[in-house]
Amino acid sequence: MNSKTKLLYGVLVLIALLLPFQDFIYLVFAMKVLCFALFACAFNLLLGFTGLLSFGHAAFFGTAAYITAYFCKEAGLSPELGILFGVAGSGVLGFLIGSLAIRRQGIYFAMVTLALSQMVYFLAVQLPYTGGEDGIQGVPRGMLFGLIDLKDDVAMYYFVLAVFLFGFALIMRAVNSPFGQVLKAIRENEPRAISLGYDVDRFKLMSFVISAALSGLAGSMKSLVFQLATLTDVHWHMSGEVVLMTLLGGMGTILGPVVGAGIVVGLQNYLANIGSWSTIATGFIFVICVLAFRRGVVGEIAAHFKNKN
Amino acid sequence: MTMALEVKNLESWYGESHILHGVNFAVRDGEVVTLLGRNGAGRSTILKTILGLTSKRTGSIEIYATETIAMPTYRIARLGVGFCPEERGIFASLSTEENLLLLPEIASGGMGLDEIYEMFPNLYERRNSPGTRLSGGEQQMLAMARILRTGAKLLLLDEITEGLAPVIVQKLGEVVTSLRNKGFTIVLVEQNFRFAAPLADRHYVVEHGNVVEVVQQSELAEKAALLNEYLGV
Amino acid sequence: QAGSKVSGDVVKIGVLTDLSSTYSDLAGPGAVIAAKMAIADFSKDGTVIGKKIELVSADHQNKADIAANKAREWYDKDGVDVIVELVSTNVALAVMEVAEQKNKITLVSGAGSLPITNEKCTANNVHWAYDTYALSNGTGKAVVKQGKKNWYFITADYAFGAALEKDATAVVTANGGKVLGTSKHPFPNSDFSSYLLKAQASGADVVALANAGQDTINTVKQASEFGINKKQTVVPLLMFISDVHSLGLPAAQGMYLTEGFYWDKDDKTRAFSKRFILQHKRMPTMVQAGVYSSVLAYLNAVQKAGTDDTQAVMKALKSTNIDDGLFKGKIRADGKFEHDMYLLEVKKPADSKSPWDYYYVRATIPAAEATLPLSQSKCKLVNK
Amino acid sequence: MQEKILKTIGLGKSFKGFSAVSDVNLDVTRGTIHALIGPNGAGKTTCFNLLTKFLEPSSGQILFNGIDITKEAPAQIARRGVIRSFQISAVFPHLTVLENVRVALQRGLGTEFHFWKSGDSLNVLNDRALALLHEVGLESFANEDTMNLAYGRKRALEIATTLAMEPELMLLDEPTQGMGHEDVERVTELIDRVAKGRTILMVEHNMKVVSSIADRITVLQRGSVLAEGSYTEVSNNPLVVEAYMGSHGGDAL
Amino acid sequence: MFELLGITPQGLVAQLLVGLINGSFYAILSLGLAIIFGLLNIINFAHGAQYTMGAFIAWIGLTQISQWLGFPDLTINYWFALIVVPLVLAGFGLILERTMLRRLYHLDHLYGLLLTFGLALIIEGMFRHWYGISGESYPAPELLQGAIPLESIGIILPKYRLWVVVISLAVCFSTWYVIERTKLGAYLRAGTENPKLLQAFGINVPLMISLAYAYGVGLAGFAGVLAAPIFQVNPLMGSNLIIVVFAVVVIGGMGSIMGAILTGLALGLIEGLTKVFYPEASGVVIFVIMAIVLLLRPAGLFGREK
Ligand SMILES: Nc1ncnc2c1ncn2[C@@H]1O[C@H](COP(=O)(O)OP(=O)(O)OP(=O)(O)O)[C@@H](O)[C@H]1O
Ligand SMILES: Nc1ncnc2c1ncn2[C@@H]1O[C@H](COP(=O)(O)OP(=O)(O)OP(=O)(O)O)[C@@H](O)[C@H]1O
Ligand SMILES: [Mg+2]
Ligand SMILES: [Mg+2]
Repeated sequence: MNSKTKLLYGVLVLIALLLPFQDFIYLVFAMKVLCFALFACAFNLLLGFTGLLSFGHAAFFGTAAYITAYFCKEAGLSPELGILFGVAGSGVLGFLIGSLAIRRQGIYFAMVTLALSQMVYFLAVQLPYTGGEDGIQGVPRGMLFGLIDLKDDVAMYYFVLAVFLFGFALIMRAVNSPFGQVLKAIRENEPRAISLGYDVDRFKLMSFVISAALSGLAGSMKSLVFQLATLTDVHWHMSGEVVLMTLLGGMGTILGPVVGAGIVVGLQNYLANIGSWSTIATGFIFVICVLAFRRGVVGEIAAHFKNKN
Repeated sequence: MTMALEVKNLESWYGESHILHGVNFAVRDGEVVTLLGRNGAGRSTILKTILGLTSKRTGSIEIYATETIAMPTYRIARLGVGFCPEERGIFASLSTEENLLLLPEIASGGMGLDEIYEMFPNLYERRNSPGTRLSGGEQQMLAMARILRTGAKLLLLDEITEGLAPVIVQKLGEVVTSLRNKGFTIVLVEQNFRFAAPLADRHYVVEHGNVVEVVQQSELAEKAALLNEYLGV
Repeated sequence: QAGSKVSGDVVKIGVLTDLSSTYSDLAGPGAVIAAKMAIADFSKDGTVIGKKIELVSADHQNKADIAANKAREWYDKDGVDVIVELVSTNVALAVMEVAEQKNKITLVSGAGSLPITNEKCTANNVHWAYDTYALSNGTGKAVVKQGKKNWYFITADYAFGAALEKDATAVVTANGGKVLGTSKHPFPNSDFSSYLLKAQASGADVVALANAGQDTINTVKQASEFGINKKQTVVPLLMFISDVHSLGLPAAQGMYLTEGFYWDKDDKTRAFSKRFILQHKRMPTMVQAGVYSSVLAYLNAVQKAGTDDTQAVMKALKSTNIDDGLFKGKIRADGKFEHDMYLLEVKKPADSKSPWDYYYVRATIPAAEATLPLSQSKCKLVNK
Repeated sequence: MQEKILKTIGLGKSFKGFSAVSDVNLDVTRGTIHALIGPNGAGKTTCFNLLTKFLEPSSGQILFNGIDITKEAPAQIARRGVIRSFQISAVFPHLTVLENVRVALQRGLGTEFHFWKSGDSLNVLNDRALALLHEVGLESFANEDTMNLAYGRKRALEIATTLAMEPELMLLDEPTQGMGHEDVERVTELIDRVAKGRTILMVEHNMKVVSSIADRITVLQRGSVLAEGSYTEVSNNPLVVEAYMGSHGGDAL
Repeated sequence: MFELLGITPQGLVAQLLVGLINGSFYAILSLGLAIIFGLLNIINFAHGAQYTMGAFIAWIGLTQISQWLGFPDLTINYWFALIVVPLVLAGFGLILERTMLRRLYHLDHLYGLLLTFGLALIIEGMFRHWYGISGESYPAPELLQGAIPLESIGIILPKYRLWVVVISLAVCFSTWYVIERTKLGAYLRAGTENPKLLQAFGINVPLMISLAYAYGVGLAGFAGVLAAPIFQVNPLMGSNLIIVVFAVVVIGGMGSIMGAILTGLALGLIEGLTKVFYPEASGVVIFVIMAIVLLLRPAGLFGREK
């Protein structure tokens, strides 16, 4: 990545670091954005860089959210452990769902993931641990590593930011890694990749699991930020939302999902008081995006600069 | 003798990239001409452009004295144009026979099904298997065969001998000859010069999206050197 | 200086409701209007103890996390002092949680689960309009008393449905009735014919619906389509006048249901409702009436306490008898506002004189019967 | 060291009753260029698909260096050093020409699963990649997006990629298809060059190519072996002439 | 399992019957979806919303129009609506296709899905805004009111439901006949794969596509009218259904007409049975089936392997 982009990232991180020192943007909102941004980035690893459209990512997001919430509340675990379990859980789930789904391509892949995630949803409704439609409420944020009290929003914010940056960096690295190169090749021409001796399914599965685990990370963070895990987190609407975020921001771009998440969460938040108009407005935004700037916000900007020089 | 196809300073684009830069050539009714040239010279693009399959085109294309530059693809085809694409374009979801029968008859005088099967026995054998399950060569035959049914009088054939066994190539040679005797007008894009040479009235050499040389059947001998230089034949 | 007495020098009331999804008709925009009316009725110039009263509202789309997020933002950033309405239990519980942390007030009207003032009760919360205990007691007892002893439940497969069914079952059995069977249906669900057929086959006298909103409406509609309401009595355990309105009397006629408020009950309710319909084009539901009542009561409490400090206001609230013409009663230690409830029967189309003339008031269920005795309460605030 | 690098015993494949390949016994000798010819639909590509396990054989055995690989997975076979090219050109359109080759070289590094490594760790391969591109005369296109190459060049690139795999046995399906004449000559000559120290099994309809470089030729027809031998032998075999080369012989083309 | 005892054989028959009724809804909706996907390569997420539109327009025609136009006696009754509403929606579909979808064909499914999803939100939002959430009641036409007592299986079945089965099956199968048994079918399939080339053979693909979409949307509207008297006419009636209908299409095999129809009916039955024996699962059973089918038979039950 060239110095210009380096600079850009630097500035963004700086802004993120300074956020708590103002009260225009509400911190919890910022945290929400970060959680979903991470979620979208993880999803984008699969859609944008592996060419697999999963329509069931809520399963991973939600499962982790539930696990973390459950362990932190019922078992009184410390947040870091809760998160660890959450991520592990969604990782394992990712492996299970992944190994079934990657046998299929395109729209069928999407549908298998949707189907399996619907089953996860079903479990979330039926299992005793999840508290039905009330979800798990009043999850304690606890003491991070036993020293930092996350009840304080600022502390929580920096924690979330740190986790997000970690995840983001990981994804960025993965995309440009040797592994990423092979993924790209597979996306382009699968049989050829096979004939070059690559065990395609293992690559797909790997990237699926990474994506699932990171989605889980996002979910766990979210359940700590809001101190609750509910059916919303596992509902297919959530899977849809993350697709929207990614596309709005620009799939296959590094920064796109982050922007997309910002937009969608922002809409939910600031259109919230205009009632049914918010639905309509959201609808219009999607339509316009698809018709006018299809590459997504970031994608379009990038393309714009390309044409310039 | 009337003009079947008249192309005047034709330009064409694929998205951003500008491929044809003012191509001119004309084919009289009943003639057979070839477009020769290196890979990437733009021959396939010429055919695609005539049918309006590129993203943008300018200039003039008259088919049987009708200006078609502004026409939608399907209307152009209905003027009696049959197209055999480079990438064959067999429909995977249709069986071999369905592929054959798919094309609407746009004029009378097309070949009958059995006539075609006897010309390409492989196809008869595989008539019920999905189009893309055919072997490379069989697909090539199918792509050629199906336009013979439609009664199109102006045929645009792109690399029809590609990947065919010598016997079949030979057969195709005979087919083209018979078509020409039947009064078809044919534009051949060919790598296989030895195949094209005896069939064509005229050869156009294409390079970098322009027609750079015209060689009449009669001049083949004296211009052999020139062709060599262009094509390395 | 008064500044210290009133946080941010303004008394801010937040209406956090479902403006766009499942419950927007029974609460939603109507609830916001009700709150506005309450403020206007409290003081012409929109002030209390000399401080300005402000109203904010937002849509929680019936999602707990959106609600919790909004509540935090309101309490932390916008200096909201009290959040009212909060339809649907999961939302209410989530926001109550936040309010307790931030030491702010919630006045719940929309949600109905008993736990709100029972296992999950909080010190800064009042449960205003109704709860499942009242509903099942009201309707359940009355219907069994009519000799309809055999019940069959069609229950939404989630916690709220289960709670409704549990409470109702208790009442039914306590009064000598018995439950023949139950069908749980996924939520949401649109076709209920299978369940209705099972209910029909069970030969029960009563088909009780332990579900809410669209599900209830569709069940009732299809019940009448299958002619079930002819042989058996259909009893929706949770139904609002807005639901009856959209169902229409032909489908709804003859049903028994319990509400805490009916616009046509007496002159006071009529007076209020007439003013309300002018602004909202629909008669107030018990939830919207509850919002009006709770906001008015809150402002009075602030007046009385002379501050908007949470503890003081809660104290004031719990120590005054409330009678605003819509609801009458007092707030108990566990935060339940105990007041009379009404057993209603839906009129036949022929007997309905005017638009929104839907109910006969069949009985008044005294507050004592309509609320869970404190002796049985599991609320942490109740010291036995 | 096995004398016969590849051996098939009674290899067969049938699709829903139609047998595309039946009882084929191939013997490919190490270090030779072995051509597989035959009329269209004879089963050549299917044979390739069987040898590389892109299709499951219905019957028969495949021995590579004497080891039975009939049960192995495609990728596994590729890693044994059996690399194929496709009849319809197979490249990675949105990668640059250089990257195309690098993808193939990359496996050598054994870092293909290292998603934490930087992409720059692949630059060590660039020289080797460029060298390969030079061999097929594409070095000037190294940084082009592959999709903009004309057909013939894509085929050349494909061969470069295949070479990058350091294959012991190369399977080329109509490597010169769709190429202009001097391309054909370049590639023919290229194949001949790279054949040193390798074994090549190729399908080819262009008799000029076959006659000039193939040491041994197997003629398939209707899925089974019709004839086998040197070019002169098979080209004078009346059956072959009748079934494949046609009256004025393959070399007329 | 003990529930089994609770169910008499007649009871079972009755349950299967209502299952079939829902099935015919699935069938007619997934049919439209299948056609649209099959030809436009677009996953029409707005299908549910268009179905809702159908129901609402029927209701408006019955109760509102007269007030709007001030002719008390001008009302569009059920039978009339059955014809008019689908046409209105077809027109609506035509406009959408010409103005928006058209630009997406060369792109991935995703964009079509996203666009139609947006459209769905808009449509739903509008109705929600105008008519509120709890919706409106649409009475069944006189002719079909009341129920037929079926002593044999000890239930009474609403006439209207029987009518629904009959009419929707009729529509489904005639559609299927026209598409599969005529050359149209081949055009549709070929057009899906390579529209440009098909045009090069002289077929007016753009027109074909527009009409196909219009027809698909028309079907959704038709289903909407059929549904109005059974379900409460409310803005969300479609969005609750759409995902299930997707599942149906996928199980049947993307773009397979017959697949969509038969699977729709079959799943109606299966769902019905689940509602009897394990009601909680009736929401998820379809997805279980979908997962199994896709894993065993990638292209769906009736789809062709690609
Ligand atoms: N879809 C496309 N998008 C962009 N460029 C293209 C496209 N198709 C072809 N080109 C470019 O247009 C030029 C001419 O291509 P064309 O296929 O006409 O060559 P040709 O003369 O037919 O040679 P051959 O058929 O042997 O490849 C080539 O440089 C090719 O890279
Ligand atoms: N997947 C398949 N399903 C059904 N039939 C098939 C399949 N693949 C190939 N065939 C048939 O098997 C026969 C052999 O096909 P193959 O592709 O091997 O021929 P080929 O020798 O490569 O011919 P060409 O030189 O034209 O490529 C053909 O008749 C073809 O129709
Ligand atoms: Mg204040
Ligand atoms: Mg082949």
